[in-house]
Amino acid sequence: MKNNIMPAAMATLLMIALPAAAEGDYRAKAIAVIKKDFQPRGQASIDRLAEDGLQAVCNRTGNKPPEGVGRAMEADQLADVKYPADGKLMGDWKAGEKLAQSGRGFTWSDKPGLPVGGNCYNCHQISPKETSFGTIGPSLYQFLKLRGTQPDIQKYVYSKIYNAKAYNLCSDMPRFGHIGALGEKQIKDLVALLLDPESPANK
Amino acid sequence: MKQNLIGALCAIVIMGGAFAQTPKKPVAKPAAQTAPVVEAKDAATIEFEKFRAEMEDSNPAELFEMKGEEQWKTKRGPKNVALAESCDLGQGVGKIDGAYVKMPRYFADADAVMDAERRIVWCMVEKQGFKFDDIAKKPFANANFTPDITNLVTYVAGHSRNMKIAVPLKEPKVREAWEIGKEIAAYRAGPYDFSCNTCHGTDGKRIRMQNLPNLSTPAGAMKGVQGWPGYRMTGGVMLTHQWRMGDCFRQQRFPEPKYASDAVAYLLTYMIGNANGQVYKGPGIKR
Amino acid sequence: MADPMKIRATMKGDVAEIRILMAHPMETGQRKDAAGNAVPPHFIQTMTVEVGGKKVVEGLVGTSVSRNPVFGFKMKGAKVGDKVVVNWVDNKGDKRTDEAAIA
Amino acid sequence: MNTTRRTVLKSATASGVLAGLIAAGALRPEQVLAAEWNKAAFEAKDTAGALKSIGAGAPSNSKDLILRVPDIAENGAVVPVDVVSNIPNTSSIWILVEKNPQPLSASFDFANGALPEVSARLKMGQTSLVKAIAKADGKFYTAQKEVKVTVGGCGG
Repeated sequence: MKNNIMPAAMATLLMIALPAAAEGDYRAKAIAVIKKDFQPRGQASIDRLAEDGLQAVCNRTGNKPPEGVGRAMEADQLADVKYPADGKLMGDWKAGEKLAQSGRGFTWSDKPGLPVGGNCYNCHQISPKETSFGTIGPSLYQFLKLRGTQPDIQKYVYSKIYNAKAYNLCSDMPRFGHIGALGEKQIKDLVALLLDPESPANK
Repeated sequence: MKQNLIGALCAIVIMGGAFAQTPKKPVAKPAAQTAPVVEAKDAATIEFEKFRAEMEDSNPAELFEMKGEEQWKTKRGPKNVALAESCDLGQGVGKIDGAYVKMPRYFADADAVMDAERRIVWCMVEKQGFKFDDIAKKPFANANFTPDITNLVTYVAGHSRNMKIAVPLKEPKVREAWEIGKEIAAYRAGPYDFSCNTCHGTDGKRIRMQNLPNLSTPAGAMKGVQGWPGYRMTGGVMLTHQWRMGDCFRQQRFPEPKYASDAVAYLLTYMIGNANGQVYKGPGIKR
Repeated sequence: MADPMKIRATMKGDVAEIRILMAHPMETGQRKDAAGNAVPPHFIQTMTVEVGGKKVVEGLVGTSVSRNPVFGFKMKGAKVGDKVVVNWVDNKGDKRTDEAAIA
Repeated sequence: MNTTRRTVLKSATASGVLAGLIAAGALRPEQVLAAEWNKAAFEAKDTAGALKSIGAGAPSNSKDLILRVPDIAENGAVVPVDVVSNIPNTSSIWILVEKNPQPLSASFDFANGALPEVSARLKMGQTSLVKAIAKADGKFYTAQKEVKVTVGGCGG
């Protein structure tokens, strides 16, 4: 891995570009402590501690990047989305529901390997049959009714799951496609979970 | 790692793009979701709370307290010394009443800010002659094993029952630990871009059925402090606050924080410090 | 050797409340360890509670009682200072006896 | 019968004595078994089998037998259960979890001033009826209530 917590060049750019955080001193100390006090375990290697560019911007701006920076970086994230070659964005909602239930993957106690769970119910309400759902993200129940009429909704949902940061740079939601956690099939199945009229999410 | 490469490249490109040129046209954002968010305190939570008092009243944690008391008072280790006659938790050698709620604090003899568990480990190493690496090898309980340190922490915590949290945040070293801890809590990294605050930085959120305390508020921080060390019903094991910090990082998809390290002590300083003034009920029972 | 029980016995009016915590894994025999091997059953099977020298409760216990069991009982006719003796025996023949006085 | 059992337990600790009593016809073998762990009842795979093994074929519902359990268990590994019998002369209480692989969880005999009530904590593999059975004057009574076991989250 690149041992430095943040690539030096980028750090410099950020220093110039963004107003220095008021407590930047403690942030620097925190990064030094993090660097010193973590050890690899299972698949969770030390390089995970390094901020990528997006994380660095969100971390330095309290998740509120200046408008221009945010928009530009969002556009870049959107440009990174790879859509299926066959042009079909909807898969099997049943497979999607199963995937949505699973929160497994990427922790030091998980077996390495892809794809991982969709983690959806950890944060979202989807099917009314699943009463154990989180509220970190918005409810997605009745998604088709509430959102289905928007143009290019399939493309929106596909890209949002692929890279949520394309729409909100410092969103809490992981970039499932971008980091390779979910593949094309899995994302299609999740799109179907939200947009298939037969999906329990729309019942 | 793919993520780091793309991220770093894209950030550099963007910095150029964002400041050398006019920002690109913003992407249209679809309207915000309108479906109602279910209230944090649902029927299930209320149902759990009905049995809470009874569960806390007869808590298997007491079994570990008993064991910890015996271990605290017994001469042990290569130096054959009892912690009761050698270990200063900040209230004087061997004094444990109220010690737990006044940590983390700065200990000049160790020149470090230490939470209760870190301090007891320090005593076991410095006073009793145990090897740190041996303790750190298996620091937390599993189905077949409970480390001595867990019993000891539980015993010490039991002697702060119904006392107010009083982390000495006015001490400059403790204050600095709090500030660094705050930054650690906000630090996003890893494959999922999570920080502690992703789950624990906002009021009224849940993961699945579980309420997520906002650790930046006094009430939320207290929820994160209350009940630790705790008897975990899942697996029936006694686990400490240090363990809980590590498990958060696990779920954050981070690597593991080193046992009894600055990182954990500072994070605990932030969290417990935010809970100052509130009443600690002693070792608890957890889901 | 088995770890000690924690027994708490207190008078509430004319009723003695007895709370017992036992340290025991209560393995069902259906759990697998990290290596995938079945963990053999290991659980308390019988228990008795004696107060003032008389047996007041006799219990039979199965694998579905939780790990580190907790039991609560009540009785009349006891008084402060009476000795409470609890014992258990598990399926491997391990046993434990502990006592406390009613407070 | 319970009195007999206790007397036996107190006075006859050596198995040889028990064997002698059986041989002499003073005790039926099942009474001796009952004094020990009731293997047949605890290893029964369904509630009917367990009830049969304890001799409680068709217990009648009783509102005087109070079973207090949560509607939803916070954790299936530790479900608090309180049973209180207001049925006069209750001598024994059994607790069963219908859908557990072995439904019978525990049984208790009360004597010498013990009130016929008990609190315990049980494991439940899934949502299930929890049943309490009480025996009073040789008759069996029952009460039951469903406990939902939910999917776990993480943390704590």
